[in-house]
Amino acid sequence: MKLDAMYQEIILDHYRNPHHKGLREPFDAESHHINPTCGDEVTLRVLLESAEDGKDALTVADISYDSMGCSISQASASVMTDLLIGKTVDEAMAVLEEFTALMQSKGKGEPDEGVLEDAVAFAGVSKYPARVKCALLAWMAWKDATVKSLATQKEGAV
Amino acid sequence: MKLDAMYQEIILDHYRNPHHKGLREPFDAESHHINPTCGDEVTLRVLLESAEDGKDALTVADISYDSMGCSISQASASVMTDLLIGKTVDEAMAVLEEFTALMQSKGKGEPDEGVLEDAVAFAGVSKYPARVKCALLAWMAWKDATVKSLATQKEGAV
Amino acid sequence: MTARELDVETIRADFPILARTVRDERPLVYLDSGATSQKPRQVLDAEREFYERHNAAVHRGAHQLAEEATDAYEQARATIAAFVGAPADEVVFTKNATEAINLVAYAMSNAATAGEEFARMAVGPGDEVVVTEMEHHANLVPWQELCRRTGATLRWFGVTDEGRLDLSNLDDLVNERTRIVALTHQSNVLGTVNPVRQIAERAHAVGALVLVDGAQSVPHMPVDVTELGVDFLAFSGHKMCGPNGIGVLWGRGELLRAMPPFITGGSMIGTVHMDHSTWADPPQRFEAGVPMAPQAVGLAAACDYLNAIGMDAVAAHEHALVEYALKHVGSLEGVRIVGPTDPEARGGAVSFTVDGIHPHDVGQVLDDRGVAVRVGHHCAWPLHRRYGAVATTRASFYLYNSFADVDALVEGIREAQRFFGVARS
Amino acid sequence: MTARELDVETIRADFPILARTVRDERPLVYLDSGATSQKPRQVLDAEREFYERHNAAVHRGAHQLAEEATDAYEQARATIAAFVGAPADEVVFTKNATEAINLVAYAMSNAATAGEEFARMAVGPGDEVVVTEMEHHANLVPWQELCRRTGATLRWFGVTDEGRLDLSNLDDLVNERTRIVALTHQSNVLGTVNPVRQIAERAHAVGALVLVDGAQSVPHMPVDVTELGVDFLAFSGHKMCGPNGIGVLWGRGELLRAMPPFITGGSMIGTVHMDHSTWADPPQRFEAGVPMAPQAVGLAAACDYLNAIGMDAVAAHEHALVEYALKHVGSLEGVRIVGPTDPEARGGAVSFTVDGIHPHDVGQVLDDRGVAVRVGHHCAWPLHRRYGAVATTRASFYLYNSFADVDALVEGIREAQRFFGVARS
Ligand SMILES: Cc1ncc(COP(=O)(O)O)c(C=O)c1O
Ligand SMILES: Cc1ncc(COP(=O)(O)O)c(C=O)c1O
Repeated sequence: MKLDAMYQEIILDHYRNPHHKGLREPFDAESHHINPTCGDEVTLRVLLESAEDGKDALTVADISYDSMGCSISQASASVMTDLLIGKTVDEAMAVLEEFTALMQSKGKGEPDEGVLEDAVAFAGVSKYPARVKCALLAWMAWKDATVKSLATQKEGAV
Repeated sequence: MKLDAMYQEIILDHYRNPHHKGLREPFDAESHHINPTCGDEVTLRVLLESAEDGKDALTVADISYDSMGCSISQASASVMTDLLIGKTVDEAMAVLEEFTALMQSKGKGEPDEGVLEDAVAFAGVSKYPARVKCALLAWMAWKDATVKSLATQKEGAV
Repeated sequence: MTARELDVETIRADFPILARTVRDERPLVYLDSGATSQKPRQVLDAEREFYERHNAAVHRGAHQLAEEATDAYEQARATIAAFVGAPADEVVFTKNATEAINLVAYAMSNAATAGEEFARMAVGPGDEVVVTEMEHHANLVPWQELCRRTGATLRWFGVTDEGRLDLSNLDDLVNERTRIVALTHQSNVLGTVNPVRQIAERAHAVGALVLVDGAQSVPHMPVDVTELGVDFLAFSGHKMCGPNGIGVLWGRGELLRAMPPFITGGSMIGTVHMDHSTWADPPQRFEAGVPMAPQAVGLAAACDYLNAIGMDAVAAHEHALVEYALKHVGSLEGVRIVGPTDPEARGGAVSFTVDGIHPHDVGQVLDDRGVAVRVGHHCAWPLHRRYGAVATTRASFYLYNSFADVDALVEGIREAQRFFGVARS
Repeated sequence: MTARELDVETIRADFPILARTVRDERPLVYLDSGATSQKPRQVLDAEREFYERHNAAVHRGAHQLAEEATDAYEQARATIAAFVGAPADEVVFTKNATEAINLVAYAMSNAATAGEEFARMAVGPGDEVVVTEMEHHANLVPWQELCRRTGATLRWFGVTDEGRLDLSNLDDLVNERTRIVALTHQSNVLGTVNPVRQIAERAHAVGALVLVDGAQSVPHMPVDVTELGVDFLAFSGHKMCGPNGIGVLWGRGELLRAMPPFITGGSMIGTVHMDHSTWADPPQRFEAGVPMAPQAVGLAAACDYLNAIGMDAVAAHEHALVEYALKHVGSLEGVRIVGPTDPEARGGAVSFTVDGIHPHDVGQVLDDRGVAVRVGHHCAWPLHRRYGAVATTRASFYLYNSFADVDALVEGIREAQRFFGVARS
């Protein structure tokens, strides 16, 4: 049965025990995304911080979220926070890109496990176009919130 | 060839030498009808008169018209005036009904030559739905104008 | 009811797609007819025959093909009109039920600037439009937008916990300010069949119009516009064994004549000058452009197909299926039916939630077993909010479904519970 | 031009209807493609295959059929978009070109009440909308109605005696008050191909939008939206070997995003509450309800079919036919061509009058001989008035027509002249 290919143990684990869930302070920016076909929602906050050395590179200091949705969307949010927290924004954006490409690969992607780590488990989901949106929901919300946060940081910098 | 069945000599004669054509005074009511698919037009006037004996029966004293259109619509107007002028309104309405039925018969009507006279020549036209409107244009205008005239007569009578 | 029992096997043989397999060669169990129905060979043949023998632009030519095409189109109109007990010239073809409803809503806002002749249909500030909380977005959003364009006020009936329309405030909601009441005949989520007549009587008593969304009723039960006692009925071809791309608006002749046009262009005009135009009579007034004649012919073939089986028989068959489904799905532990659990005045849509499993995941397990259902809010988002559900899983039935299909559904739900570890046993 | 010559016999074999006979077993000579084209087997097969294998409601399900249907629909969008050089997400499906044009006109009037976000598209008193005297009613009446709804003013380009657009007052007509210029790419009566780029440049210089009616150009010549330099392009599937019931609006992405919806309902929403809704992004924002997915698939097959032949080759073939027709029809005594007699910048519609014979009667004689033409004002009534003709007879060509078809037309006209006794000899 194909179900196991989609619902890998890793996904079910994150679904049952999501990491970093719950909205936290402090944060720079928040975004709220909805999947209009099923009504699933996520509210997501990001906190960016300048690296210790005071140079330009910003780091993803925290991602917190509240969400309602299916196993795929919940697990994907959880895996994402594990992956992105602690990375620089540039590194995180690169991961987002890699994950997006995997999800749009219609089951034909060859995920880079070095970059995606646990997120490679979602490879099977990419065969189900209707579920790709679920897997991407939190990622899109993160991108959105990060872009907002960067915009604020810039303003602040001026 | 089927053309002859549609364009009977009688029709072509009326088309080339239409009877009662041209707008005349006096008249009780006028109507203007257009065939929206081809732009053909007719302006038609009727004059109704009380019968000599002063009783209720109204007579079609005159029908005059100006028109632009194809052979079928022109011939049909001409034949109609021949048929209806001089009849009582009730008789004329009966002829209209017979003619309408013939035109809607899709080539299967058995026209009553006693009632329709020259108008039986249009039997062939009823096989061509797109031309039925042409054949009926003047008749519909006559009906319209007559109804208007009757309405005015009634008001006058009150 | 003396309805014949349906010979489901024979019927299924008419639907080529039902013979296919999905996901690793599993036979297809199609339980998504509420979204769109499958099409019998007879319908596809009729449409193809039109294209291959009679295709031409209808109402626009004087050659033989144009005559044949026009004839086929108008014959189709007559057949479809008769299917709902209406005269042919009261039936307008649209692209789907959604357009049919929008047509009425736009005619009402257009009436404001369309001249004296159409003033009767106009609405404005102080006027009210009434819908229900169980509407499909297609019968909700167009009315929200009508109100936005005109300044009228939108009001709505609520629903009871049992999934029925709450009519307790009927007389308050439908009052002298009400211009139109728009409601669904049968809910696409709850399955509920609404007491349209009762509401129409109140509406007419206060001078309001009534539009019924028949997208989920006309395909599934005998519907007669006179018996319904309403003013407008909208439905879609694709949900009743007909082609996509065609919908129907039936309207009382007198009202259609009082309505200004919606979409304008060719074939709906009286005369056209550069600076003004006049309109053809209905139904042409509402059918601008080259119409979907092949689809009309296909939909007429669908009506013939359904008539040959008998709409009474179709309704009885679905009633039996839904009764069986309510019993067997409803009795599963952890499963909650959203909608009446009583099969009376209820059609063949069974929506439910499964404790601890998101509908997407339920749907995925079912799909993996070849059982096609719909998951989500089914274009009835406010209704889902009302019942505290983000989404539901919906099985919907049609004449080609069997009791075995329901068994497959029940088995699939159990499997989902096992897979996600929420089953007791 | 290095276009291959078309192998008309091979092409004709793809169109089943062209093999039929009409009126007493006469072979069909179909010269009415301007009204609607015939469909090749490949298109009918593609549509049927969708129904028999993949049919489901697109964008609404998570089961395998729904995935396949959605995929087929979006693939079709990409193919059709590429056919006119557009990105897929800038292509909106409508029921026909008429609806596509109405969509833009209604979005502009809806903008008045649709909130700040869409205010940019709004028009009102003092604003001007510009059309031309050669428009099909589909690209005239919707703009009359937009002006009526909003208080804007309609203005128009005239046409020259030769059948070309009169651009002498371009700078006056298109000015700072102009909000949109809507014009046809190729006239369905005159055949004239308009200098769209030149007009678009002026329009854009004064900040006006440009909508092009491509109903008669996209089927007959290579069209690339970037080269055209316009903002919107509307066309119909049924005139380009595709199914009925589907039309296309291409619009620049930025503009589509700035437009409020037209028809509202399911699948075009962001969120829905009882008292308000928000919208999906384009193209979904403009595709309410279950769409005509099978027709989209059929239209994509039509694009593939035309691409395989090559639109350059199609255009060259029609150019040759029209040149031949202008020469042979135009030289008949008593026949007047309405439209340019010069084949340059001119497509394959040849309209004419015959002295002493009404177009209906000309058409009847032709029909009697199996030659299908259109008679009337061809939904361009003001244009006919301009040329002092109540109606004309129109022959229009497509890739499946041959020189022999033109000969049959010429012979038919002669026969009409003989029959009605207006021939000299
Ligand atoms: C130039 C032109 N524009 C618009 C249309 C309208 O197309 P449709 O009727 O398919 O909407 C037509 C054809 O009828 C046309 O020839
Ligand atoms: C109750 C109801 N109304 C309206 C519609 C809209 O139908 P369509 O999408 O065919 O316009 C649907 C189906 O989607 C429906 O179920």
